Amino acid sequence: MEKAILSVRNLKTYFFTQRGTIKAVDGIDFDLLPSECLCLVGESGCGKTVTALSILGLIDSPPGRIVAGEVVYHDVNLLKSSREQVRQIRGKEIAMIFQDAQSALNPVLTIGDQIAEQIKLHLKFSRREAKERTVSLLKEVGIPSPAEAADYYPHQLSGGMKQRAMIAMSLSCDPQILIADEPTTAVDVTIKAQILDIFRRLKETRQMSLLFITHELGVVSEIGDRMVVMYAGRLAETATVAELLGNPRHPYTVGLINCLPDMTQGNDRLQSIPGTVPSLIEPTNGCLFHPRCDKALAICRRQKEPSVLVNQGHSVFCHLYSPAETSQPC
Amino acid sequence: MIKLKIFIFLLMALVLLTSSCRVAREAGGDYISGTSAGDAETLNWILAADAASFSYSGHTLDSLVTYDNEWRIQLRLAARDVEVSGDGLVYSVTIRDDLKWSDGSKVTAEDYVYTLKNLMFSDWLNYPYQSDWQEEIADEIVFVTPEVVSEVTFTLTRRTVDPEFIYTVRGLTPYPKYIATKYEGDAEAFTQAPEFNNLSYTGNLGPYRFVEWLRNDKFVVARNPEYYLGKNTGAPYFEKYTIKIFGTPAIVHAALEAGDITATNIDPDKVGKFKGMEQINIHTVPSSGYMLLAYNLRDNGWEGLKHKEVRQALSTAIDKELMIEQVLYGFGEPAFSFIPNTSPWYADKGIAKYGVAPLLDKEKAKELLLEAGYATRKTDGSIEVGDKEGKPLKLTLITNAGNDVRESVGYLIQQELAVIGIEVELKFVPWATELGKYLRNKVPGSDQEAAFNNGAGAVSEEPWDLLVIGFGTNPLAPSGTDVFYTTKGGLNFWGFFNPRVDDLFKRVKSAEALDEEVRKELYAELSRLIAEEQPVNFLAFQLANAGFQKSVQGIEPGINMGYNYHLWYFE
Amino acid sequence: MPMKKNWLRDYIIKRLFFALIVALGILTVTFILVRIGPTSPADKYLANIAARGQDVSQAVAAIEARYGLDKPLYEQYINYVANLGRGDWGWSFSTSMPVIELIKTHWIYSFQLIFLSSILGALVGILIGILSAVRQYSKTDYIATFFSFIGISIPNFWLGVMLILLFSVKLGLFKTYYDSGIPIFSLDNLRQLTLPVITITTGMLAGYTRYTRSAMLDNLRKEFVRTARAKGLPERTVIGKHVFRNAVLPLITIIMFDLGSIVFAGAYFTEIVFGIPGLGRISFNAIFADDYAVVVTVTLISAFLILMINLITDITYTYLDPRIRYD
Amino acid sequence: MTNWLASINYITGKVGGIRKLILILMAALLGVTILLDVLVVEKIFDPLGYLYIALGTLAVLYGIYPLYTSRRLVGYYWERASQNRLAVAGLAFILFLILLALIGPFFTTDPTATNFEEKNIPPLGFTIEESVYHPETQQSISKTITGSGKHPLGTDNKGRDLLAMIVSGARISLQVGLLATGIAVALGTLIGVTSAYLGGKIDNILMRFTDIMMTFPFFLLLVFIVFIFGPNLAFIVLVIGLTGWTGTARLVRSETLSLRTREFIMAAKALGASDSRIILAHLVPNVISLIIVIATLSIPGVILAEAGLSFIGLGDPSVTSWGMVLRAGQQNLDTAWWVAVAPGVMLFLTVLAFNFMGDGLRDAFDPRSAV
Amino acid sequence: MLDHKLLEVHNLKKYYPVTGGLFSQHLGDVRAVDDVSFDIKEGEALGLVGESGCGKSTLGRTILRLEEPTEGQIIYRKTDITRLNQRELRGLRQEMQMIFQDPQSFLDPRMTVGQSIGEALLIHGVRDDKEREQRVIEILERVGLEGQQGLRYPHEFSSGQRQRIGIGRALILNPKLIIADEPVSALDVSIQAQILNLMLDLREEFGLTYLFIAHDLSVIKYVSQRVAVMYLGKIVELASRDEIFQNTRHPYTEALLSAIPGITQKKKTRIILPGSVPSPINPPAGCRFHTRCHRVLPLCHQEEPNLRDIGNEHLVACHLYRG
Repeated sequence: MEKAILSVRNLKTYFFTQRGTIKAVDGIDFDLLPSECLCLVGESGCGKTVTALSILGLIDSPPGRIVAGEVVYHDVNLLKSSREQVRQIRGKEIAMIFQDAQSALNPVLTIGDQIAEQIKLHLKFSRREAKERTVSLLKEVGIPSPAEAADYYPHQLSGGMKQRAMIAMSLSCDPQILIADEPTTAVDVTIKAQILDIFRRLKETRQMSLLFITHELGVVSEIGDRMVVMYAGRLAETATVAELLGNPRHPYTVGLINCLPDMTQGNDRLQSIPGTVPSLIEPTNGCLFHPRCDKALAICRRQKEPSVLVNQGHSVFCHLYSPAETSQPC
Repeated sequence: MIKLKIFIFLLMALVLLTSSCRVAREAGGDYISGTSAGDAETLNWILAADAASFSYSGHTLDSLVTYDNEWRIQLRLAARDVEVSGDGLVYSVTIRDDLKWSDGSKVTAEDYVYTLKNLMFSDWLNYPYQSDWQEEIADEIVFVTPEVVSEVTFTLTRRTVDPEFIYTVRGLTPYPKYIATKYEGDAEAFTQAPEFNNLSYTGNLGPYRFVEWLRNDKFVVARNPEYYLGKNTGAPYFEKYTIKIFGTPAIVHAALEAGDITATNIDPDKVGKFKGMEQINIHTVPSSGYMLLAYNLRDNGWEGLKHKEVRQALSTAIDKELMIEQVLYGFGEPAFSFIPNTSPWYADKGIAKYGVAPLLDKEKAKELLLEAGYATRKTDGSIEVGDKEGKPLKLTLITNAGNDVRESVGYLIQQELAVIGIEVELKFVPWATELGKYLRNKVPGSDQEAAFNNGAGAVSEEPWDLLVIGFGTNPLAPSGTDVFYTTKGGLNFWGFFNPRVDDLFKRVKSAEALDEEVRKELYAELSRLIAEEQPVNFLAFQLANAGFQKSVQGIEPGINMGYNYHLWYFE
Repeated sequence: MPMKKNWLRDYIIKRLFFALIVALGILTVTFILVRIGPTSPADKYLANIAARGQDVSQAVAAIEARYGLDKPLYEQYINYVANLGRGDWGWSFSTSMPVIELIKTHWIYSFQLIFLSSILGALVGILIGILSAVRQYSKTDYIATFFSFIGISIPNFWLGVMLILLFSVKLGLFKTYYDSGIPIFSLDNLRQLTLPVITITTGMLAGYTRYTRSAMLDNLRKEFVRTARAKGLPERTVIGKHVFRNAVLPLITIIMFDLGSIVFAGAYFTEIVFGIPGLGRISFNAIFADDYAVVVTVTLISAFLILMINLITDITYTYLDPRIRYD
Repeated sequence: MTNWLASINYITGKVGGIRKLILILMAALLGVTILLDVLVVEKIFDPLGYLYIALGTLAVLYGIYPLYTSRRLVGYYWERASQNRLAVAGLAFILFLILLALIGPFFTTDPTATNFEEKNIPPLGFTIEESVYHPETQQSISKTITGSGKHPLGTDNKGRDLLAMIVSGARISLQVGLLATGIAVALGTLIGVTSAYLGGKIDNILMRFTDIMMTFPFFLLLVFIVFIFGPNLAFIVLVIGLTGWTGTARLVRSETLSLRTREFIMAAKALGASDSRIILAHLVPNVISLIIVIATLSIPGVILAEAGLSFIGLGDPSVTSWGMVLRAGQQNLDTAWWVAVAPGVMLFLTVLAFNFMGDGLRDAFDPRSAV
Repeated sequence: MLDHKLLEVHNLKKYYPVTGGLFSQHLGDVRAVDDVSFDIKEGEALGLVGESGCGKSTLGRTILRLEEPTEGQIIYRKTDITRLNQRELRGLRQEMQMIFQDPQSFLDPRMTVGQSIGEALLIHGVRDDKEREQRVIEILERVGLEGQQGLRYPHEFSSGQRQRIGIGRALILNPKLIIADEPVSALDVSIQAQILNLMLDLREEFGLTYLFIAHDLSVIKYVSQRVAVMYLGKIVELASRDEIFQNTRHPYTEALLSAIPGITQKKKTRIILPGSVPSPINPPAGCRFHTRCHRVLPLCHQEEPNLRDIGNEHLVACHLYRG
């Protein structure tokens, strides 16, 4: 197996609030390989965005804090590095795209300013050079008349254009890793197609690793190489996209796939996962999914789920696949 | 038309002169006088009606004559004192011959006569004190007649005798005719005349020259090197003289303590503190201001007040010495007459001294009320005060808000009268309200213009019973006070009508009173009569405390302490 | 985009038009208040005449001519507006000068005070506010918050007196009064303005600290800040360029709004306490002299000043905020 | 389960049920007192009394009764607010002040009762020197005055008990603060909600008028009006109320505008709710948290405004307010410092307490701080 | 029953005036809904699909007269509701209800959910507390909550539960027509399925007619019998579900369909529309879609196509199918 460009090990990010500790990310591990697209999948509140922010040290503190784990990038544990070191990596080596371009762009600065700022900072370009690069980046992401667009303020651009500008910004220093946090969620269907198209082209033209966060399995199947499914701050299942979608093991993953209204099938009742996502404050000892799981075992209630390697590169975090466990319905 | 003759003798206000020869001194230093009182209203003295305005212009413009602490004549612009003819009708004034206007032209008798005839007596300018220069002949009001005699001499001829008219004459100040003619007949132009509003005409007529007047902040004059009294002495000795206005007394006092100002008046309760200070001198001097408690004798006052005995009873119940001790911290003397005890005309022989022992007796007061029918004797022998129906008495006392001393006096009277069973309700009203709603009166239903005395049937808009107010009497000419006590007196707002008083005041202003002994006797008679009638309860003459930095020299403490202020100097 | 220029011009004309309406409204409100007052300015004038011992009956005619009391109400109103428009603001009988002259000599004293305090208050307040927001929930924040609460709560008329007692009388560091003899543009003047400026600034500064803090916090929680950080920008740039740029716009409005309510009132008290001969003091003395013309004028001037400031703020704001500029 | 009945009743469309009862009771009370006032010579209430009744009715209808019916919601906010210790301290002080104002007068002497024998007594534990002049001897005689338990806070230069004056001042300040703020906030809410809900021309006119009122510096306008109409406590309260609503109107308007676009308003419309129902049952209860915060934070300004008026001599001379005592004390700061210090400190603490509480409430109501 | 039309919409327009300039003059209109006609049969579910800003929500609200229509007729059971006054309208409200999109916003945060649901009954004259309470409990239980939960406030529920409450509130008046405005788009996938199932169940149980508004064709497909596609204020295609999905005609619908990322289907060539939706203030002349259309004809620039039946009750507004 290739050596990971970024490894996350036992990452725990908690939020300490007056109501109690929210274990937003509670001990997850994954590797991002060079030039691959790893998708982080889960429902809202499952901790995927927090994971991304934790990698870049962008967790608001207080109330959040990374309480344990490592994030190793090129043999450097980012969580142990100085603020300054991490800052040098942000934007330059690891760039990030946010879900809602509308609010992720500074409304009082022009698009060009916001892109050039980073270029000047990290690549030490002059004003002119930075401007030129900005224009070429905007062109690359498909913004028409890029030179003019650079002088626009965010609100003068449509949602799709803003998202493109965001992408251009993240690409500006040729990062090794691009973290994209639900870049297609807040846009319309036709725009979503445009954005996905850009990502597909980027994958082909640039040698960079992509950590793609989304809740849509459809998008994952379009763009992902490998995927990690998260549930309530923990891992549920990880495998290549084809393997996982074709052969899901974890009851949650199975449920997730089943409850998608499928275009090709008939109009039967949708399958759904009963219940709701549990509170992350003081969760139970056992598997967090067990209250909604139709295959739950007695042990699920008591004991944290184990990691089971069910196939080459396919791990599932579920008691069902634990060889040690005797199956008994709960 | 009657004027309100409220003279307030502020210490700093008097700009007067002496011709005594002193060693010439080096002039130097800035003299800063602090005050928390109001600012002047105008420097154009003919339009002024407030003490501060006279004081401001007085720094640059002397009057004919002034008085020292013993009321002795001190010549200023006059070459000699005003001469009165034997029949008391012709007043002859001779001014100095070295007086100059700012353009270098001489000040002449013509200027004075012009000022009198064309300005003060004119009907377009509406000089507030016109009545001082008028006499009544066959029910007609006419002005006295001024006449130029020579370049430096002019006469004023009356047709009736007024022995105290001479004091009015002595205070006369001139306007330059050559400037005033430009504005003659146009009141608005005169009011706004730049020469008069920045005193640029005063030449060598005063110890200082006008520099600057920043409203509500400061009035600044600078040493006048050509001052006619400074020829030999080099006076005045301050380079600059500033009157600085402060927002609150606390800050003025702080400024004196910090040495930021040279002098100010000190409130009675703070004198003790300043006396302990190394760098400060305090001079305690008499003043001619006094406080009184007026009784409303008009129809909207408590009907009991119309009885002399009741008024006497109330006055008997109020302890004046206690008031002086508690409110004025001892800085005052009990008053029993409208003539201040510093006046040459003051005589207290035979005056009923209400409010001090033996005429201070709360039980006696009750008995007086019982006699008048405003009390009943209870079975245990005690007397309960009440109205005719036996209900408890409740009187309303008015005074102007914001005057702490008067408010305190009000409270003290409330306290004192409570002892004899009269409840006093205090009302502190703004000065303008006091004037408009309580003092001015008219006959109800008539189309009279409200005035301070509209005759017997007139009443004020708002009812009142007692009123605390402060007056000043000119100690040299108490006859001016007739406006308060005579039937036709224009300021007789409390409605005191007594033919004997009318008669006596008439006699004081007649030829008979030219004889000072006679006049003194008449005043004594008047004092006794008014004290007996008690239309008002005179409370106290106040003592003023002037605080100076020790470095100021040449001060002669006394009632007219400022008369020689141009000779004061810094150590 | 070609519409932009026209649009901005239109906007400014529109604002001016509204300002004109508001100005007329101000005049109308004062006119009505004066008219329905229990004592009309004429009455007060007459009371003054009477208090000085002058003949009231003679003055009545002059008063009627001045205020046109015999004319119908609308004519009086037109008269009132026209007089003010012509600069004829009446005659101040308590100071014997035209009100406009009075204002001309005294405005500078108020202005210097308000100017210095506003600048100082805004600068320091914003600085502390930023610090407080950036270090939210730190000791700095708690101390700044606590002191700003104290600052807001101290009555400034009281504070002024206390400062004089402490610094001028007890310590002798400053003069006890404001010396108007010192030229306005001199160091000595700055020195003697220290205590008055502190007096006004305390409350204001505290207010600005709070506003800035919350405006900064509002923006610190926004996503674009996270974007800026994700770009690897140094914290200084993130705060100074990204957060503050956004926070400053609403702040301008609040600061300008405060100028009317807090600073003017603060200056009013401070001038009285320190004896600074500004408009507040003029008005204060006029109240006691019942000098109507001055009281009305000072109120009007401050209202019009605020109107101007609002107008300028509005236009500046429009220019500064691209969201409005290109909308 | 049955205890929802009450809570469902609360949303009765037009004023009904218990609310109607309250309204009728209050109106009856008002009517009876007015009748009595007209028929009987002695007045039962001064103008402030009527304000109390009117505002009390509003407070009960829109404050206390809804609070009572939604106890659980109140409990939720209380839990959040009570975590702010300064806010709780502020609340405690305000409660103390209210208690002081309500029952204090029974334990203190008459604040207007003078006694010159006992003037200038310093607070307990302090000693001052005072001297009295004797004109005959021209000497001053000093005596030492020591604070006593009879006047724990000392007396002023007329021998009035400072503690009694502070208690009376607390009453005045609270009255002014609560009543004037009540009027201002009620008026501001009415104007703000109306303006936002009706929109169009009415909105335009109301907002232009608000602009005009806002352009006047609040305090100067106050001075101006009081100067014209004369100082009288009830009038001052009314004027502060009638001029101080602009900020509230603005804030309430913008809040209402944003509420209007919220789907629950649309939902109520879809259910067939009338305009008045939407305003009364949905808009007003939803802006009420904002209004409570505005009101709490306005009170200090109002209290300071009244004190400021008194300080410059435009206060009602017939009542003993803190501003009045402060002004009097100011004159004698160098001889009787305590007279100015006590009301100054009380004023400061009161304003501070309301600010603390307002801030705490704002945080508690702020949805962003919900985490 | 089958062909009985419950609701007919004829030439409905909803314009929002845009003002500006010196004297706030009328500069133009946002043509949110521009000449839309369709009908819904009783018991049917009509899906309305389109991108944000296409006017689908406005259409839904205008039908209920939550927005006043600018022009056109809305005929509900032979009554033209555009002519009703407020009082008459209130009577009709019982029959037509709405389900809203944003679970954070469609419940009054100051009311318990019991109050929110009960309010409808109260408005429509159910004055008896017991009865109201009973019905609120019933409906809560029907949408999958406990009656006891009626005492709670919205902030105590999850998004999915709130959407159940929203459905309950709409159903308590026993309406005939439900307009569901993107009821699941703010929900997570697993919750989405629950809510969709619930809505389907309720339709059968209560005999409801749905106008189901969504931007997601996969959801539409699942719940509706007929589908209307809107673009820039107009309906561009309207047909039965099977027609729409299997016999797609309008290029825009084609693009929408191709844009849906599915997980099991093979990677197909995707139609990627260039640019974004033009402003509804100045819609393009001719066919409104021509600026982005991949099959544009010269005619499209000039002439606006009408919605025409091309057979099989398949209506399409496109020059490609001029017959």
